[in-house]
Amino acid sequence: MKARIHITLKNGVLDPQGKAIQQALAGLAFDGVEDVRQGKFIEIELTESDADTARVQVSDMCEKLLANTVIENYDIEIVA
Amino acid sequence: MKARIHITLKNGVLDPQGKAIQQALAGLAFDGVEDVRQGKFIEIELTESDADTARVQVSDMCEKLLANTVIENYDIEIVA
Amino acid sequence: MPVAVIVFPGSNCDRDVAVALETATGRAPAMVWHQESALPACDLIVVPGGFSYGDYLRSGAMAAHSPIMRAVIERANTGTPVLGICNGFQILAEAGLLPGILMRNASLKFVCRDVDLRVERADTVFTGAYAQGEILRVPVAHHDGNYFADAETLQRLEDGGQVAFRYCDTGGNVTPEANPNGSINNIAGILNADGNVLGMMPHPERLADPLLGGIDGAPMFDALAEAIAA
Amino acid sequence: MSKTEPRPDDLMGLSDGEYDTILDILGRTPNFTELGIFSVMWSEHCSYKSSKKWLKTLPIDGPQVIQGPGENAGVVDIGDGQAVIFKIESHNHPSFIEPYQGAATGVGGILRDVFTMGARPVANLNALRFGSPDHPKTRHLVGGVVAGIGGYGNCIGVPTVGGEVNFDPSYNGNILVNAMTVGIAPTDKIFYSAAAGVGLPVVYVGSKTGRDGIHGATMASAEFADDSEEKRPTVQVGDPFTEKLLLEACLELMATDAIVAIQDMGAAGLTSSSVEMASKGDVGIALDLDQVPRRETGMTAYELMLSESQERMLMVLKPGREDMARTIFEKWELDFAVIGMTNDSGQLTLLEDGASTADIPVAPLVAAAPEYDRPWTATPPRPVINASDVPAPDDLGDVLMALIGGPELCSRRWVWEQYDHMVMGDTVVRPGGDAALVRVHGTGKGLAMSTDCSPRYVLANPVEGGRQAVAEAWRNVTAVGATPLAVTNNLNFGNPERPEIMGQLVGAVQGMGEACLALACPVVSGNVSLYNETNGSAILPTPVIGCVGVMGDVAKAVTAEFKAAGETIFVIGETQGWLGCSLYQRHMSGEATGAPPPVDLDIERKNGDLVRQLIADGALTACHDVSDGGLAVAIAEMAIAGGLGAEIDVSPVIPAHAWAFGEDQGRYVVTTTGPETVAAAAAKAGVPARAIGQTTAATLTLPGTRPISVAELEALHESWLPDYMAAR
Ligand SMILES: Nc1ncnc2c1ncn2[C@@H]1O[C@H](COP(=O)(O)OP(=O)(O)O)[C@@H](O)[C@H]1O
Ligand SMILES: [Mg+2]
Repeated sequence: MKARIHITLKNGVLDPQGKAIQQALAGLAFDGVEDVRQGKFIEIELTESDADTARVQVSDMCEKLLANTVIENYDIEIVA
Repeated sequence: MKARIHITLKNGVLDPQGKAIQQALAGLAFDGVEDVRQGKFIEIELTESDADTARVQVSDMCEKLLANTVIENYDIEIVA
Repeated sequence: MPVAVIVFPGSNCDRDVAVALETATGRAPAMVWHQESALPACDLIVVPGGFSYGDYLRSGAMAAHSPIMRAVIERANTGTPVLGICNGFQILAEAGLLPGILMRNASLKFVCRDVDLRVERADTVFTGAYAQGEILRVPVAHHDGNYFADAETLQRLEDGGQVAFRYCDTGGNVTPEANPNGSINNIAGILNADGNVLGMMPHPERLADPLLGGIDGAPMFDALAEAIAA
Repeated sequence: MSKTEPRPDDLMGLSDGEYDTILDILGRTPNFTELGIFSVMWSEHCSYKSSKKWLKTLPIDGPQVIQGPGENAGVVDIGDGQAVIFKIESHNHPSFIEPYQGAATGVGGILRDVFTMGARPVANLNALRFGSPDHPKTRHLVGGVVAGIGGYGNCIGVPTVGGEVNFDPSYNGNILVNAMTVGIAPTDKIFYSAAAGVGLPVVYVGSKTGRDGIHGATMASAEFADDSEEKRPTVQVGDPFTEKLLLEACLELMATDAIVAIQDMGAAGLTSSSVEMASKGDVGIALDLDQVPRRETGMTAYELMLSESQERMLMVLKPGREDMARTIFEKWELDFAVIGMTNDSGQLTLLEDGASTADIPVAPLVAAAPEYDRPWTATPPRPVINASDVPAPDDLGDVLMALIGGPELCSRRWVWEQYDHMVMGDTVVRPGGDAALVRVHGTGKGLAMSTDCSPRYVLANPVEGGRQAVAEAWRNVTAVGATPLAVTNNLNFGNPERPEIMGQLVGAVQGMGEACLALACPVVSGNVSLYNETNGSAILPTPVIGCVGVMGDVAKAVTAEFKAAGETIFVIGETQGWLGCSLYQRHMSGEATGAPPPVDLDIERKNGDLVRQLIADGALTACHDVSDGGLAVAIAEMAIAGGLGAEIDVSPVIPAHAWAFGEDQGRYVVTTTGPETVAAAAAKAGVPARAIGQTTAATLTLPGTRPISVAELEALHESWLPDYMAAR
């Protein structure tokens, strides 16, 4: 199975990267950019073949290592 | 409109972050992790209301700034 | 023979390199703000180290699109020597003046220490004061110094003698242990095909003053001073 | 108003008595925003209510002092029209919850404290205390904190040149992250926070305000319980890039004459910055909250006033300079907003939609801040332990190898190689020795700096431990050849409401004060962090001292490593073999017991003055102070750093293990090519100086040991920390 994980900053948490990208886009004359948020995208190849077990495993990984739940949310998608 | 952009390393490009995560997961006794790749996930809020125009705009942003096409691929999704 | 040092928001080795340049040339370089669209008359352009735009997104990516970079690219293409140190190297790579890219260090950690470098090309405007194969001690200080290029590009670089410096041990051997960041082929610095653009991760300006623990970096500035004075 | 009216259910950490005082001050019930303002202003963090009484006893004066405690940082004259500005500050609680961002924003905060006074920061230091290495959280915390400190300092481009790292189980649930910044300013361009004058514009610059870190100041003043993880959203994310822009923009504006007063927004954000400026300037301030730049919608007055969003400053400008200032900040792509005006009302008035949402008299808000004389009990004295009562080892060399290759004394290279310690091009003495030495840019002068504290001594005897912390910092600065000028301090203790903890604080402050006085090294700034406890168990008392000294000619500086074989090694100072409370004793018995080594301040000063004179005279080739682990460890460190050995040929009258590992204070190991000069100078100064041997090529031989390979020692010394961090 494969897990696709999105890790994004919680609402209200400052996103310096997003802010800087937004300013850079403005500098490149891209108008109409209202907000930019940057997160991480992690893809994990798993030997596990049961989707539910895989999901449990991956959320455990997120809690323990991949996401910093103080400031980040994570979202898991399991694909075949 | 909102654009969701995934920026991932091209095949064949070494991914030190992904490799480190894989090792860390193994260290935490997560078995069965065959591969880990880390990419970026960028969300952009646009004033543009036409999806096609927005897509053109955002791919331009990717080419010019958001992705380094020497090593990265990008994928754009436009959502309402 | 003035020198231009490009300053971006977040540059932080601009003053350090200006000091080394002034010591070598006897003249303070012109500090050029990234928002300028034109360069002053100059015979050498230096893109200094630091964290332009916080190194957010990718190191050097945003700076590479600053207004001044169009002018830098133009001058580079007409033969003006351009030296990019650390973040400057990252910027030149992102701007397409040098091939490849600097990725996150293999250790994933910032690394600040002296390293040994082997001079692979002593026949350039930057390295003329060194001997071929000479071993220099110069500090690195970076998080993203892991040089990568695809196989074809790498072949072209090696075949064309575009590798200027490699990380080595004190005996000059190019070993994995001597590689501070995982760079492919221990590459620490590369030249463009014409040899007038050099990007390097180590900081020659940091060991160009005997009080700071070494002067192996000074000959680079002396060579440049001589070249542009001629 | 009436004290019989129902009270709010949540007094936001204020006591009933404190709430009554608020009723008296206002003559009415405070609204939610007002209560929040009182709560943060009267928090331990902002009001120093438990420690103030004792802090007042510290010596703060000296001919060199331009500004002592009370401003954002201390200011000390270094001659030639320049001043050094420095302070240390804790970010303990946030760093435990989120190590990377907690430590990073700690660095950001202390940098602002220094550049808000007009200084360009030139160096950072950090004093770190972690739990036991085998505690499950420790590795993660070490990794995150070090990366966070580096992440911020490296990006903003200020070298991180020194600090300390220690491990002890008492920090398992409560690590310490103390960050210090040293800056330099022209003495005629120092900026203060007093907003003197009415009708002056109050200007907000920097990042926008968000809902981050609300009530951080009160969090920093509360004990941790098991639910501390719930407090997570109060952690802020640092943006060192914006701080770099803010630094450059502020310095650019400071070069003009536009600024009347300036104050960074640190703990308690807009509240404490505006109250402090108004109170010091004896004026009122009216803020129009609608003008505050914000990054989230729907923020309330309470949230705007209490947010601890980072990278922000508040300034009071001369009227008419707003446009010029705006141009500078806009060039640096920073927010700039006129958000209020000073007036003669004496009130802090907040307006929202044109209507007043808070109105508090400034003077009593500050003056009536609680000050407690908390009950305290002195730490009972411990017995003096005789060296002969501490077991001798089977093999001295094995103990040396264990100590030097263990968590307490191993090399901290893994830490400081993650810090850019060379940027700015003036780091003359890098981390790894005693004090770091940073050249004053464009001159031949230098500033030496070090942070120190031995918490196990403070626990054993707070007064002696307080003295020792100052003496060791002073000694480290002396060991490179600099003259110590002044200190900053960070008092990290447990819950002051417990008399025995309060007694530690009282004792430590007393000892610090004595040492500062005797060593002519006054306290010019500091920070107090209390309630460092988890579930009722306190950290070791940790009063960290940051000392800064000046050196006229950095070319004369001496470093710790042996320079060449065949030089004579001297010990300066008396070796009696004090093993009580030593690392050796703890290594042998598992516990540091008994009285700590006494610090004789007169001797300390005499010995240090001699060493400094010898360095100035060019008589020494290497110098290292003797601290944890005693002579054997000091000599081994010098050997490892220089890649050379030593042959020590004394036959001590005291037991060999006490000679090797005793932690007697006031000592230095030095090397010289002119032994007669050193001996004569010492005799003249009345300081014991004993030649104990010679430097050699590659092995170290101490009294009673086999020759030990220095390469082997080095491998042990260098490998513990990287191996520990790589293990899982
Ligand atoms: N957290 C840290 N950051 C930077 N440097 C550090 C840190 N911890 C220790 N060091 C450096 O390592 C060296 C040894 O530290 P320490 O053993 O505390 O010295 P000392 O015993 O002389 O006080 C010093 O140069 C110190 O500045
Ligand atoms: Mg020391």
